Amino acid sequence: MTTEELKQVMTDLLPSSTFDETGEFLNVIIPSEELLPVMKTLRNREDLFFDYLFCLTCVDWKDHLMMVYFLNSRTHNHTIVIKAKITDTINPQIESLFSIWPTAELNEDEVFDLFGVKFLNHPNLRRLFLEEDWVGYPLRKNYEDEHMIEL
Amino acid sequence: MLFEPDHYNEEGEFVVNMGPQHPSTHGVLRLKVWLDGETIKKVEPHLGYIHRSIEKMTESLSYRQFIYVTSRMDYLSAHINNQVCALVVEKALQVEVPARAQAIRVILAELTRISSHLLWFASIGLDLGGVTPFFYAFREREAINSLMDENCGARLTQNFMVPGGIMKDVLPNFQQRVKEVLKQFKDNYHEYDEILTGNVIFQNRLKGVGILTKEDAIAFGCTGPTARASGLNCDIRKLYPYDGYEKLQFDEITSTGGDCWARYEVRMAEMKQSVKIIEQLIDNIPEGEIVGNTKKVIKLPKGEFYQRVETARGELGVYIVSDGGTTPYRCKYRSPNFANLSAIPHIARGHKIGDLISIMATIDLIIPDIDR
Amino acid sequence: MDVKDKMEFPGQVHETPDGGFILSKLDDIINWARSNSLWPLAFGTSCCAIEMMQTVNAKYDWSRFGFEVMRATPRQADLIIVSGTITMKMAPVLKRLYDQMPDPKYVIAMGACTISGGPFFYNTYSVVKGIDHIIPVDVFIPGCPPRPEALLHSMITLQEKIKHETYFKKETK
Amino acid sequence: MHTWLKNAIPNATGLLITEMVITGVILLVFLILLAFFLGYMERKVAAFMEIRLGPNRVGPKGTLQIVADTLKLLFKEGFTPDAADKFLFNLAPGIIITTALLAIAPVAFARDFQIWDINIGVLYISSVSSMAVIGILMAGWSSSNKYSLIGAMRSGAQIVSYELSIGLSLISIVILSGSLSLNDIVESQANGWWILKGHIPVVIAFVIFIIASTAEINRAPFDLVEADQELTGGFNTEYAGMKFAMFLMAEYINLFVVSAVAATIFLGGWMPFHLGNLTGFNHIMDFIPSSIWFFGKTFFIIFIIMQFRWTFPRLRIDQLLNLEWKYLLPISMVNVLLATLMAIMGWHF
Repeated sequence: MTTEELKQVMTDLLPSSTFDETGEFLNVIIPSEELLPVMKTLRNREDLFFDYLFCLTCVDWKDHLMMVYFLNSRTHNHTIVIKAKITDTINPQIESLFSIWPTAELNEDEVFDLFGVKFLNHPNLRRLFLEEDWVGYPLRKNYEDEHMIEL
Repeated sequence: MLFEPDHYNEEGEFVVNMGPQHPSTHGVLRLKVWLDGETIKKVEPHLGYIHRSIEKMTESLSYRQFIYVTSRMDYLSAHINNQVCALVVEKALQVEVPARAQAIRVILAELTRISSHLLWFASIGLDLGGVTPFFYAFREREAINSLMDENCGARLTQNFMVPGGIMKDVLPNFQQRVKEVLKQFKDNYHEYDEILTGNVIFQNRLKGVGILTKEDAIAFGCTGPTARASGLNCDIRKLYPYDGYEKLQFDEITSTGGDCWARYEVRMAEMKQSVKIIEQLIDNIPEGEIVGNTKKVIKLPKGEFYQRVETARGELGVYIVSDGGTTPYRCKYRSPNFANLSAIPHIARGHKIGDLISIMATIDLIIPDIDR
Repeated sequence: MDVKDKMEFPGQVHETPDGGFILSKLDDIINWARSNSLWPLAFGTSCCAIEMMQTVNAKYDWSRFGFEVMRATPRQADLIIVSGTITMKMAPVLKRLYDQMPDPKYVIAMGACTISGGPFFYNTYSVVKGIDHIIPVDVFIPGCPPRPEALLHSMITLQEKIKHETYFKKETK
Repeated sequence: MHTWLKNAIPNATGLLITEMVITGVILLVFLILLAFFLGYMERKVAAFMEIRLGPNRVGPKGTLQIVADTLKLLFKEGFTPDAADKFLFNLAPGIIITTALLAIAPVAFARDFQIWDINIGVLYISSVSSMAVIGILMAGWSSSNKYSLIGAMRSGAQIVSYELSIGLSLISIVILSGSLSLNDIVESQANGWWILKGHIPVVIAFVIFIIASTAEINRAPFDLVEADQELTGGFNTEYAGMKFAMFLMAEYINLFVVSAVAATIFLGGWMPFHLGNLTGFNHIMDFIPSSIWFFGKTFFIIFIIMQFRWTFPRLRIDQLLNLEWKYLLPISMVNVLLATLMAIMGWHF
């Protein structure tokens, strides 16, 4: 599918989604509550069939957190970027995608570790890289650490 | 058993920690393994023993500097790691890379791929208990490293890329040296087959072990030789060509077995394809500039950029969010090993301890690339 | 502290500068054995480990000096070559490995990361800035990563250091 | 020497004890030197296989390398983990090295040069050598380490299974030569070694014996008990210093013992190379001392077993047991039947 068709599909699917086409791929920004049903449709519908989640990360925009999901379809070979906006930065929460793509498990652990986003219905949410008793989430912009020597 | 010696748990399972210091984990991966006798019931990876906060560092490095930190991520594909960073900056700035720089980049990248696969060959022998292949493979690796040393100034972490091209021109005898290295590799290739491929014990250790189906490979996001051994066409050099790969003739090696043996065969055949690529280029390196038109201080336009390359282990992506400044606002590396690792707990279940070693050896993990 | 002042030795004691002829010869033999049989622990965290493996290979071949036997278990190792970055999470493991080794034990810090954190000195939250914060180091090798020749040189330097150790000799004050 | 001692010490018991002590000391010194030599040989064979030089700095051509290693291990901290069962932990290396030493008693090193001429030598060797598993189990269990425990359990399964094949392959020669005494077996090869006589059961038995004895002494490709890459050292993970050196020494002595037994039973031991009734040729061969024949054959087999180690990858535990129970054991049983048939019909010579 071309970018235009994907845009049409996404508008039909979720009228509240907004688009951003500055980058290489089509970026779709959706509210975080709608994530799971949208993703399920994207994964399971025959003409979309996004079976390959190749990058999952988060960006801290100071006033909100943005989950970024890069989806690709191995059969149709089209790519889409889904962004879910989490406005609550104190106690961010979002649905886990483990049930759709198993690769999300470790990726979500990583995001939880470095950004503090809690994933609901995640099978084994833990700090992946840092010790369990680590204070703070290092990739947040407001992270402070007295041991960190800044250039 | 170096960590958390919790004995039999409530269900009567025997829990063994492999790692962080364990000879077969190729670094500091820690796998918590639940055993029933010799049979594996569950595997849980514990990471972070070499988490060096590269992504946080990158946020304070300029676009010229951040390339070189990535050499330390997947140090066996150091050159290809640098390439992806250079490519993403070029893509954002829309800089044209001179043809000469592209050709040299590709030659060095393929040499890196060969040397990386050679190290994998060495370590698979070592992991399965045969020490001798290690020395055979390192003989050729040493030749490639010396070549890198002469031209780039470093043996392992070459740091030869700049945004827009390469840092220096290669030496005048570069072509001749590359041909020597390739000749040595091709002359000795049959020895690898003789010592490992034809060995019955070795085949029995790998055949039918750790089967990863095509569907699982997609679902776990596996890429590189690991996924291609399951029949998935995922070579970025073919799907999304960069640096002139579209002009080159080479085959994407796939296999349908999905087991350790298929992964072994795919990697062995890939080395030959890399030789083929280099042979096409080595006599036709164009003359001309080596660096495109870039400014001293690079500022990326506001926006988000994603670029992927095929390293020796799979698809490496870099995702850069720029706010228009001289440093990235956020940088994320989509590491091939991280995704490949997530498949291990799934495919190791029900196998023996010895099979876990085979699986880890054929998936070929580089831990600093997982942890970053 | 000084036992000799309180206890009288029955008989005559002839003071010699380094503990007498036999003991110093025995010392030399022990030091010779120790310095020529350094068994490293198979321990590598990152890039430097690859250069360590290159040192094993046929071109550099550290087995010539008797470093051949790489032991996987710290109990049987004499030497730990810390090859690669040590992170905050790895630091307790490294300390534990060091503690598990029986005496005498030696440490080589290989590469810039182990000396000071190297390329990961600034703006990182998880890297130990030099392993001498955790365990005592005998020989440092700079480089990122150091060449195999540098590793061989460091091991020969360590051999020389061991040859001046004392097992029986009195400490000279 | 016996008569000289008899004159010096009239008391029979005293004589016996003195002789035993002298033999023991000579044997121990000999075996320690042997273990040194085998260690050096192993490294040089490894270097030869791996296109490198091997030890060459310590002493002339690196010959003192193993001496340095042993001295170092001797002066290293002797270490017993807190959680270990201290009595068993310290006893295990002793047991392993004792069984290794015991098995050497009936082997004839040269013509009429034997420590103990026992008339059931074959039985004695196979029974004593299988006792090593007790030491390994003890070491693995008492270390209170999970890797050690897995290694010890593996060794239990492995050694007990392969003991069967060793026994059966030895029995086929016993049937053909008609004696359990090692001396008689050597004598029966006066007109040609068993392996060269062209009997099919003997060739099969020889191959099985080499495979099974490699497994019995836990050498690669059957070194699952130690399996560095899987178990970081297996049963000896927690051992340090001299106790570990005893394991190493026991490994080399075991290697020597099985090679010596194979040389004695299949290659004629100290018996020179004889060809049927060619008296002239046989006389020339007799001029070469019998000890050279014995050690030549033994080291030939040691070299073969060392080459295994540096060539083959390791087997998996289930493959290891399959190999024994599904292939080696049935083949050796059929082989024994075949040998019996040959002996009854008188087809052999």
